[in-house]
Amino acid sequence: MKACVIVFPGSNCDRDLKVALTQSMGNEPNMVWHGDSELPETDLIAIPGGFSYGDYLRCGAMAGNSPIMREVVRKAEGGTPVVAICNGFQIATETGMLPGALLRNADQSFVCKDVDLLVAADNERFVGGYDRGQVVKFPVAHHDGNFFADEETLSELENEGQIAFKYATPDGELTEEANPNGSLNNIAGIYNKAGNVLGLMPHPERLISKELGGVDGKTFFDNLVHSIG
Amino acid sequence: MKARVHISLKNGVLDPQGKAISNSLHGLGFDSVLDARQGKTIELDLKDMSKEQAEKEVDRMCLQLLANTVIENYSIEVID
Amino acid sequence: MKARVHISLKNGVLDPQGKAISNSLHGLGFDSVLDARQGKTIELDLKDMSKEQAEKEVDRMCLQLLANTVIENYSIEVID
Amino acid sequence: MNKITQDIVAEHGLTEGEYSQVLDILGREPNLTELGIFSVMWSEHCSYKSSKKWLKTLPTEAPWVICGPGENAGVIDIGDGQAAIFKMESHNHPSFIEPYQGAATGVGGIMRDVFTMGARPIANMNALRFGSPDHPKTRHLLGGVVAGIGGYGNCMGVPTVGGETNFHSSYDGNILVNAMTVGLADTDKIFYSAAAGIGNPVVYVGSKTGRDGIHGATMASAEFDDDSEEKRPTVQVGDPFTEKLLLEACLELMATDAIVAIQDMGAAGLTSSSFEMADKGGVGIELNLDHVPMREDGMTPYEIMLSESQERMLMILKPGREEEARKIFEKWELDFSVIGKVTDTGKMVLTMGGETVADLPVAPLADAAPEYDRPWVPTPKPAKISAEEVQQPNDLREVLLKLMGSSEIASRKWIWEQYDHMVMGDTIQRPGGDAAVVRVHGTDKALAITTDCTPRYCYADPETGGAQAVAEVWRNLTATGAKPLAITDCMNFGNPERPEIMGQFVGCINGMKDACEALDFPVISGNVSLYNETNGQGIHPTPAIGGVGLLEQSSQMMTMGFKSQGDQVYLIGDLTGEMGQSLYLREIEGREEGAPPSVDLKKERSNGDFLRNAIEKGWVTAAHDVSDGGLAVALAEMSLAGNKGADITIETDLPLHAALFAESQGCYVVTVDPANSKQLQDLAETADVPICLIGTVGHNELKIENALTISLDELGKEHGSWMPSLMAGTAG
Ligand SMILES: Nc1ncnc2c1ncn2[C@@H]1O[C@H](COP(=O)(O)OP(=O)(O)O)[C@@H](O)[C@H]1O
Ligand SMILES: [Mg+2]
Repeated sequence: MKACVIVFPGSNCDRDLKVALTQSMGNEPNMVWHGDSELPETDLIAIPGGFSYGDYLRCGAMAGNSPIMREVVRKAEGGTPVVAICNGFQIATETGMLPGALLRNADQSFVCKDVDLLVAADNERFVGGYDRGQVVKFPVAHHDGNFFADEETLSELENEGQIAFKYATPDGELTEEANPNGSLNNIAGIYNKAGNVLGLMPHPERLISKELGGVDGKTFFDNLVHSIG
Repeated sequence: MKARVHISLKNGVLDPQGKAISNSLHGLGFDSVLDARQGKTIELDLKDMSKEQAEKEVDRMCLQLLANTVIENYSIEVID
Repeated sequence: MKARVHISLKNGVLDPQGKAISNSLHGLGFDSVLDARQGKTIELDLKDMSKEQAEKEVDRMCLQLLANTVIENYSIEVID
Repeated sequence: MNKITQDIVAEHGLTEGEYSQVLDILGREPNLTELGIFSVMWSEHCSYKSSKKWLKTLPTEAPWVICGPGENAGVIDIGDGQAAIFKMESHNHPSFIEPYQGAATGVGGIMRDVFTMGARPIANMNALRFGSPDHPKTRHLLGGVVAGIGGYGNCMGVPTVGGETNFHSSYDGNILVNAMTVGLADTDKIFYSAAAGIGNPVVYVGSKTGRDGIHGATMASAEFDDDSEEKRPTVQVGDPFTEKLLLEACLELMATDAIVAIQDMGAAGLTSSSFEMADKGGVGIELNLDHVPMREDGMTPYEIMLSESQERMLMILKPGREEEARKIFEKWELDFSVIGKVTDTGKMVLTMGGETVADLPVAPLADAAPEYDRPWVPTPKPAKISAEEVQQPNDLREVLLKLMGSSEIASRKWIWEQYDHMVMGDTIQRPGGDAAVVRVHGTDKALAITTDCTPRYCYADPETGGAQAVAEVWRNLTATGAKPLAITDCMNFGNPERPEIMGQFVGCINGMKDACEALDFPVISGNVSLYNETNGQGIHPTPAIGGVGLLEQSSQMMTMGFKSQGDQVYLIGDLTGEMGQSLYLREIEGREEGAPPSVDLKKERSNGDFLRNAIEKGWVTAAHDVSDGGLAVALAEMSLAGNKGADITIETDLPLHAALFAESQGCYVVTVDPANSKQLQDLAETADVPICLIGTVGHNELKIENALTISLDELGKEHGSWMPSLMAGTAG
């Protein structure tokens, strides 16, 4: 399997994503510079976390205008799977690949900790390693992860099974305390309509071994590789 | 010439910063504050051109980069 | 009544956001942009009071919370 | 050009004696630019004039030390051709004036010190001291500092993995913000700052120069008074995004062999960087200031030379490599400009607009930097306070709860959750333990990192306090199973012109020296911050110590949480029952009195070596040192970390409150599987280390016989809620 990781000025989870993908794929992904206008042949595009362009103006806004993103959007429209994590998720909403927007966390602070996530919909490709309704643990680390969408979009996301993950208690309850950033409906990650683009604030690439404190992230990438193969 | 772009959150979009500001103001005893909203201003120095041209140009900048119209409104003021 | 506070960086203070915005606009081909600076606007809904009183009150808010006068300037506009 | 008057000289912080030396060196009057250069080069911050004499006495060598103090950061060998490079630095005054930007630029500065030597930063730490929790400024300062540290470090993508935080009224007007960075490099790819190669180009890279923080270095060396806040000195604004690009660009260029020497522009910017490079290399430098990238119009040579704009570096390149280097910096969208060349004149010559604006001899200026042997008086030794002199409390349970929720011991989770402590994917011990542990990427090795200092001990008895700070660092590294290798220090003190303060400094240094020698734990880098004083009130002497240790096998790392019900709990070391300066005395009796607990460096070493040995053998399931709050607090912390209680029985001749709450040094609590119990005891006997079985790991409460029973829920609430409620303004 071939994968690419897009690297923007200010990306800082690009290496972590590479490590996670390499662990699951057995070969290294292509690291693609934002200024390139063409993508190498690829079965998966991954947009990493970090602070592209310092998160200045709006998180992801400037990266969304990078030459490479036009190509990423085109490939996504053609069905190539895209996983966009944290800053990647913000970039994906800025380009319109995913609906909604990510606002400043409700309590104004950066938050870095493990969170529990309810797997909220079926999508073999991305969450085939888990069961719907299962609770998994990934870390979050962001300042602007407060998901917002207008009511119409929100109910569409809910009704069409486009919500990938919701912040939850370890028992799967969707409480306010379990929500680290004020996201509407506790939303932590969403799919596009076609289901081939996943954006999520939490970082599966950070929990890929026992030494790091958990393996739910490894399951995520193993499944991705297995299903895309 | 100069242009100023005001960007504010659309009605109905939760404004965490504004909310935090009004909470803090209340905490400081400013009870006269009913609500607060936070927006952005971007000031641009531009090469000389006609006012209309400048407005058009800045509007394109807003659509492409400066504002996110999913959540934000913007208005443009050209000053010369 | 309403008041609007404009907050901008003092002259000579580095404005990383402005710098990144102008670079990005250039990258998008907006060559007419010479420089960009980013500021904040805070809109306040206030209980009714006299204009002077409002100005005084908001000024105190700026000094105490809204502006960081070490690096920022502010101006107040009271609208009723 | 301005005539130099006495007032101007005084404004530049030079004494009459120093100024007459300037005249001697030059054989003429300096112009303003030259005077400015002298003033920053001879400031306390750059010249270490009050501290040098004493710093020289610290041990700096060991077989594993590659580069000790003197460069941008210290370097140690961690095997396999790899080196760890680290340093700690203060940003106290700027953080008091503008907490967010002050702390942020402090983090930016220390990271540059590390990556300028060729290392990729892999971990940040922060040692913070604030005024008393109810001081009206504390919340604002704490909130701003933490946001600033996070704002910069998070954006850089370097995890902030730990630190320490104290509160005391002596810091009400002078908070301390000390930041430490640890980086990783190959031993054959370390970059130094000595300029060399006559004719080689001098290159400026990074951000443009503006009028930022002009005279910041002299500000950091002057005492505060009430109107310094009103003066609103220009503070620097950090641009972590640019620094991230600078980091990547520098590392990319460093992978080639184009660089001869490199130095970051820190305090006193272009002045100190160029002088240091020239002085170290024994060469001259010629700079054309017209070529310095500038952010503002009309900057004078004085302003250009003294600007403290951040995110800039100065390099000497090999001849003909300019274009290759320029391409890399342009790819990263950074300024790149050849601004001068290396000369054989031994002089620093600056030109602008075709005119010579400064012409100074390098070596005489550097060699003549003042060095003072300031008068000092030793701090009188306070009397010890024995257990018998402290009344038994009615309710030991209440005491433990109160300590767990006290400002010194309460959880710092509110802080570290605002720091990205996991990015780079190698943090295997997150904040909250004795030391953070970060893997050496792609190897089985890991580095343990901690910062410690107990200022109340240093205030009562600087010598014991200095030794204790080093010993506690060593102990915290040891508790993770790591072999402690070296330390960096950040010496924060009041006004050295007062003999009592100078006495504190000397005392702390002497104590540190003893501990470093006894523990084979050399100092490889450091920083001094003096004049931390407001209206004549000095801070508690605070020699913050940052230490790094090595775990050969990251899988052997130890943590403090109780693991399995039924594990046996042992105490290593002797409880001394000394109550002076304990948190018990302060929090329960409201007394900050007496001598701090004594530090026995021989026992410290044998107890620690024994524990490390036992961890390596795989017998130990949890380990934690005894520090603030004593044995009972250590047990409570282990319970909370593992979410398991314990059943404890302490057999001792001491009164129970002294056994539980005295802050006996050199002690650890460990747990072992009962199957390994005998071997542990045998090893202790062979090593002549005192060890005592005190209980077993239990379920959901901490029980100490004849003293207390507390559920973990209640302990956790006390421990966890103090800082959030302080910051929410709801603290009682
Ligand atoms: N400012 C801070 N930033 C990050 N972590 C911190 C900070 N202050 C304290 N901590 C963490 O809280 C824990 C407890 O700190 P401390 O009481 O100083 O530990 P110890 O007694 O073992 O030296 C440590 O893991 C430390 O790294
Ligand atoms: Mg400890």
